[in-house]
Amino acid sequence: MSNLESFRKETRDWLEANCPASMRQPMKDEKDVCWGGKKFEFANDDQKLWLDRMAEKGWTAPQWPVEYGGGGLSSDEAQILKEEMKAINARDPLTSFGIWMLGPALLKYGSEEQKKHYLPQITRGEIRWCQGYSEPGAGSDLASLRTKGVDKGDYYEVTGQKVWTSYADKADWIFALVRTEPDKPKHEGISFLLIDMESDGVTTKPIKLISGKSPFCETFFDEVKVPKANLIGTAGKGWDIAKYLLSHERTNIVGAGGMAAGLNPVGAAHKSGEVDDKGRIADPMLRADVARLTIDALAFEATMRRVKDESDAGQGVGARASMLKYIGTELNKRRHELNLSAMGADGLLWEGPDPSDGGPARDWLRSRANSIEGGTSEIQLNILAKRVLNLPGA
Amino acid sequence: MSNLESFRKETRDWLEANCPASMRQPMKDEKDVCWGGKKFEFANDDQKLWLDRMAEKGWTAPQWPVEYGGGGLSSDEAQILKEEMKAINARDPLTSFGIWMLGPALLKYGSEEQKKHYLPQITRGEIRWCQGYSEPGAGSDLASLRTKGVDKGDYYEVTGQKVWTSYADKADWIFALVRTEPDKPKHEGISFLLIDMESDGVTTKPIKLISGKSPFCETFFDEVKVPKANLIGTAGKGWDIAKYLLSHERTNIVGAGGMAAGLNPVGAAHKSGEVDDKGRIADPMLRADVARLTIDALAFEATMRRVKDESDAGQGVGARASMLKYIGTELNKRRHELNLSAMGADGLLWEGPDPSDGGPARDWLRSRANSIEGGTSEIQLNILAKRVLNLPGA
Amino acid sequence: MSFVLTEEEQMLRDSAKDFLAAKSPVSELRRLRDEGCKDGFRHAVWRGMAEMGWNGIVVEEDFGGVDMGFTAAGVLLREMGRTLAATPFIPSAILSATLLRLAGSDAQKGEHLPKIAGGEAVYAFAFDEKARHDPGTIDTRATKDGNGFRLNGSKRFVACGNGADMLIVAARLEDDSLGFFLVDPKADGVTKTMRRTVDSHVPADIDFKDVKLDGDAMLSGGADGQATFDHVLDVGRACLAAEQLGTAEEAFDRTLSYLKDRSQFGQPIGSFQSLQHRAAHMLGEIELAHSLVMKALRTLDENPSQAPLWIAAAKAKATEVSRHVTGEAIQMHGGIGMTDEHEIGFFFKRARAAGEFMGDERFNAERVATTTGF
Amino acid sequence: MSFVLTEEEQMLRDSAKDFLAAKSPVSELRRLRDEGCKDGFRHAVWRGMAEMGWNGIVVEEDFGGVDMGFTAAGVLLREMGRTLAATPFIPSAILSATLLRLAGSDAQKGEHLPKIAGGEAVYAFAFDEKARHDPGTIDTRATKDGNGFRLNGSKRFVACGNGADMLIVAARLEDDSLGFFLVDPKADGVTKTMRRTVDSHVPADIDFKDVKLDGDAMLSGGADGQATFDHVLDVGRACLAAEQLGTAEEAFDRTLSYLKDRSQFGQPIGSFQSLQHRAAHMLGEIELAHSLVMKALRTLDENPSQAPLWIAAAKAKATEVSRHVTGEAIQMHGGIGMTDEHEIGFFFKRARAAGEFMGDERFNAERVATTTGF
Repeated sequence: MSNLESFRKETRDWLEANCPASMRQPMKDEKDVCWGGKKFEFANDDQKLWLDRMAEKGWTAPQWPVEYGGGGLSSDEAQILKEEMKAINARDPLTSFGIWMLGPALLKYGSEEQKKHYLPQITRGEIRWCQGYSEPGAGSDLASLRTKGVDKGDYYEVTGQKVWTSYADKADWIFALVRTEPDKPKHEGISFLLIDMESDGVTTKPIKLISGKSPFCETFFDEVKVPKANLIGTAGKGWDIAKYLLSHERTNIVGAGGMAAGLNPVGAAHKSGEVDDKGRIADPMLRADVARLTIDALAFEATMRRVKDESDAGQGVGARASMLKYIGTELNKRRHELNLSAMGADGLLWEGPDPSDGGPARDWLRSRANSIEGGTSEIQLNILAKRVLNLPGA
Repeated sequence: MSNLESFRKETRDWLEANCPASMRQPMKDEKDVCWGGKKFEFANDDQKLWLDRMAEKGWTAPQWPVEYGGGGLSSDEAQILKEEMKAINARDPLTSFGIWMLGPALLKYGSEEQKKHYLPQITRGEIRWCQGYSEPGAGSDLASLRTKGVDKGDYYEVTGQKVWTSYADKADWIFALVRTEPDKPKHEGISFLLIDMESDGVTTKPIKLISGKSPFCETFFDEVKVPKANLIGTAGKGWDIAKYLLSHERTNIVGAGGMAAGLNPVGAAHKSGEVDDKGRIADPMLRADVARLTIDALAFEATMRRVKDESDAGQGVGARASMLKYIGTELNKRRHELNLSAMGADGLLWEGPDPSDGGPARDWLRSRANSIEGGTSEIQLNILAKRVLNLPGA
Repeated sequence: MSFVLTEEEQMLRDSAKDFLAAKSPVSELRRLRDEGCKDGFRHAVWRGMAEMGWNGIVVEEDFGGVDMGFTAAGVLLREMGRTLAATPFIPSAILSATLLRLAGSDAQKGEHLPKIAGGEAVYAFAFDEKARHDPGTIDTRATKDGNGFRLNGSKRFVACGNGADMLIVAARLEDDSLGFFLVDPKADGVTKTMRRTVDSHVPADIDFKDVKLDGDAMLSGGADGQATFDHVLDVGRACLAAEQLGTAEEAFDRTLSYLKDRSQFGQPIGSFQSLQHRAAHMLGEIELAHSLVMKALRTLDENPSQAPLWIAAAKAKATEVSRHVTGEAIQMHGGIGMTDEHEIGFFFKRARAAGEFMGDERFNAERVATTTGF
Repeated sequence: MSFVLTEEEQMLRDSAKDFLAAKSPVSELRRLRDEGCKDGFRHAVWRGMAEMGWNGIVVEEDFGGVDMGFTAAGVLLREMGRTLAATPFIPSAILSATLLRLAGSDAQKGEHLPKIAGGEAVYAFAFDEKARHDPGTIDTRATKDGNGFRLNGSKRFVACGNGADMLIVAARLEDDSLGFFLVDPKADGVTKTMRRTVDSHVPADIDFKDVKLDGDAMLSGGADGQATFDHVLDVGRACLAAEQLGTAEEAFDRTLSYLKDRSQFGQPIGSFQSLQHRAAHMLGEIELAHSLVMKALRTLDENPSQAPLWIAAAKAKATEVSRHVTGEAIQMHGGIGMTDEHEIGFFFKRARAAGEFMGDERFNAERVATTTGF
């Protein structure tokens, strides 16, 4: 038996023995997602047990080094773990911005001491993180941020406002970009700081979207004291870390776009009874538009696969994340438009007796943000024009 | 009887008495178009007779002043003349770049002597003119032209190359933009010169397009002597005249786009037998595309009418010519695409036993130039963004 | 036929602008929504519109109207589209009034039209029975019962159906022809289910179970029911297209302002050429929709037999353009446009909903094809 | 299934690039056109391709082929699409070879496949009978006549039909099933009408009037004629989509170069953001088409029963994208792109014609809908 085969067997046995039965059921609602953190209320004991057991193995962050609370797995082993978890429908033990956003930055830019301190808290789900990049007025021009951190010797005094800080009201700490050297050019002079949300002077306010309630908040800093020990990397070099993290975020939004592939205007047409006796969408023009959408959806699916294959083989175009983000989010918007068209007025419902009423319209509205968040479509096109096509600057 | 009513009656009587019967037939081919000029061979005596009689009345340029060979008609009278000619299917007695391009520029910018000299030659169809603006490499950036006219005292010595000079091989004279003051900024230092095509050093070469033969030529000037008397307006101020004339050209291309409204993909589908038993286009997706084209064609037709009504009432948006040019030419390209699709492989024929073989494909190819000539679609969008929407410069 | 507004129509437009800015700006729609208003409109605004004479814009003077025609109605709706005024104007003052005018007996007109024109009562026209507009499907039945009728069937998404004082219901008679019945929404057997839609409007699904109607409940002054129905819907589509045009225009104007005001990378975002070209393209699309809307309304006034083609084209184009422009508006506003706090999202929502009502772009493009003969 | 080319396929691509650059650049198509070539291809180039082993790319080794599969064929076609190589490759080496392979008896394979693979003879497959591709309409009839057949009917726009040495004709038998017949174009009763199309290809309309055929003219080794026909067309579509992809890619590359080289208003036109965004959008569209083409070809090689959906999607998308990109290429080249002297117009023309052959974007989108079940 090869090493990988024996790893698969051991993993399977361990999961079988340790994953509680209730954690092998599909999630029913938002509460079933385990975010961890100090304020988190576990939905039940199994949810906590499952987190603790997985964290113990380091498998909440399977590929992170063991010394920082990770599993130390190779990429092949991590893939096997994923497959075996999927085979028994095991839930993710922990959903965490700490793992998929802050962690990679800490691993790359953090000091040994910082890694030792923060990473295990993340893998054990003890500290919940949120992200503080964007500011009102900054938008796509992220580097124009104005939240300032005044050097006060052993700490920075941080004052300003962040926006689009997801779950800031539920997070324990925030990783934030702060302008610490105001006289430098705009991409310099920015530092990457870790800030305790319980510090004096931090407040949050939820943001309501056109689609309704959202996890987004505004976060305000009023003369917040941040110890210099909480600076990651070099002072004034936070922009490099931000760029590194943004590529992670972009990839994630592409994934979100892909998820909506389950959304099917054909199904909507069937549900609204708008099909002919052969099961075809009765409106020939809607059918044509859905056919064209289907072709692009198939093409996108194939492109995701191809990009992966090429990437594994060290081939392919650059700035793939920008390309996939642009195509995937624009496709997703079209999909939602057609879904509503297939539903007719039923798709316009905002709320109603049926709990699912309003869902399609709110999802449609939410989809519009896909081509804005994580870098607008326009920014992605700029990136492709410059980095892939090498077109000259204006 | 009002003045206009009596004018209508007189006009009707005169046309009845003077328009030869053969000039009331639809034109059969290119030869039936009367261009005039020294090299022109009249298709028959009636063509010449009709030109001479109309020129005698000044009705080849009905609204020009009588002293320059025009008809001196008011705009209402000119409209009546047009209607009465249409009522008996009278052919245009003269098709002339002199009338619809050079004439307006001469009337506005020419000296009294120049008007007296050139305009009557134009209205009588004695001199055929062509236009010399564009140069290889200049393109949309027309003012970057390099044909130079060196000041030699009482004449300019002109050397350079013009492109897209329609019918230059058949014209007697050319009106051309020439850089006479090379040290001035690019929009200054350009002069508007009239040049005899029989001058030493002028040669032409026809341009073949992707659609086949074309009226366009390249025109070369090699140390051509152009008397200063042939300068229109002020030396170095030719760009103003050019801008004035370009708006005329733009309007004309819109008209050309409108002409293709006769082109009907529905008819093509019927001809190729691709209709169902109810006479509907059988391919539902093609039918959908044609329906959407039809809506935009109706909208364009209504917009042409609305712009005219608003213009008469002194209302409406500015830069109308740019808007209509952009919309009309892009619509025309779509129309030709759908026409070919409705024809299937028949639409691909380049030549064949039937004289009409190749027509649809060549027209389709020719339509692609509509959104390039007379200012590209991109230039029109720039103009709209700046002049109508008042968006700021980059 | 002139594409230019008459002096009278221009005055009407100017007074509409003033009234709506004062009484029914976009913030008013937000208030209606946040208050959970069940009627979907503000009665005070509706009465104010009646005082301006708007509610009788297509009602004869004999019945209390000003009878200015559909182009004038479109002038009002274009301004209402700009402020997203949620009112019973189309259901009551356009659809119900036109239906009564065409199909009502003198007595019925005398009773009901002055109420509509005077804003005393709100009328709603109940016709759709499916989630997608399909005027060919009317299965609601009115069967003879003594001197009167029994009404059975279900209507869906009746515009202003929750707040209406009186319903006019399209139903099939025993010979399968179409009839129109005045029904009190409080009558026995009428069940309303309030629906809140994405645009903060409040239509209703309405069931009719053995509803007993008097003999004079049926509109009895008109000719062919189907022809009347087709025409009334077309009138509604032309007017709604005018409202959609106004919505597109206002969203576009607001976006243009934003493009000029908002800076990124040290310059106004309106200086970026790709946004400039998209804005210029939108200008052209709005101009096309504008022309079709004007043509449809004028033709309805001056040469109604030629109107169906132009109305179908206008509703299709206004739907497409208003959805496109409001979608671009959201995108160009960026993150701020996604927040409920900003008003631009209301335009995007309304464009979607108005596009669906009485047939979307595809439904009307299909009619263009059929009417043109292919 | 891997989206990455094997080492063997990469080598094939590299040698194809070299060969085509030397022997069949775009200027060669211009020469063929200007010479008025009646075959529509250069025999020397065709023989060269045979020597490279290309003509037997999907022919078994027993019959003189190299049998590398459809993905490999697609690799060649993508490069041919880049240089607009006008050859009988699809008609002869793909359609006819696949048809013989599937439906030919051992004797027929032994006789004909080596000729195809060796480039000794050019075969054409005659199937369409209307100007628009419609594989459901085959009215050409083969009726029994003694031990042989009589063939009657008309085929339209047979690719390479004018230059072919041998035809394979799809015809209905007396029981309405489909059969395939080897027909010598010089036989009595066969009338060819040469057609020149906009892309400088030379198909032919071919009439068959009481053409007498031997009994062994019918391909007799295969199973169901309809299934064979459907599959052969799908093979052709997948391969043609690869060619269309290459055409789009090359037109795009040339346009990018032009955007970098050409200056207007004192700067390269590629620095204008609206052109940059349109170019970046095209990049994405080409990548999408690329993925579908690879997926269709690999699926054809590895899991053919799943291929029809992917092939329909690939042909639809490659048609749409190649037409869009070559149209943008003309526009971005401006006036120079409209001249016959410049090569970019050849790409625009070929994209149009290739898009039509074996079903355009709409035909294949319809098949995607049907195959997907809506």
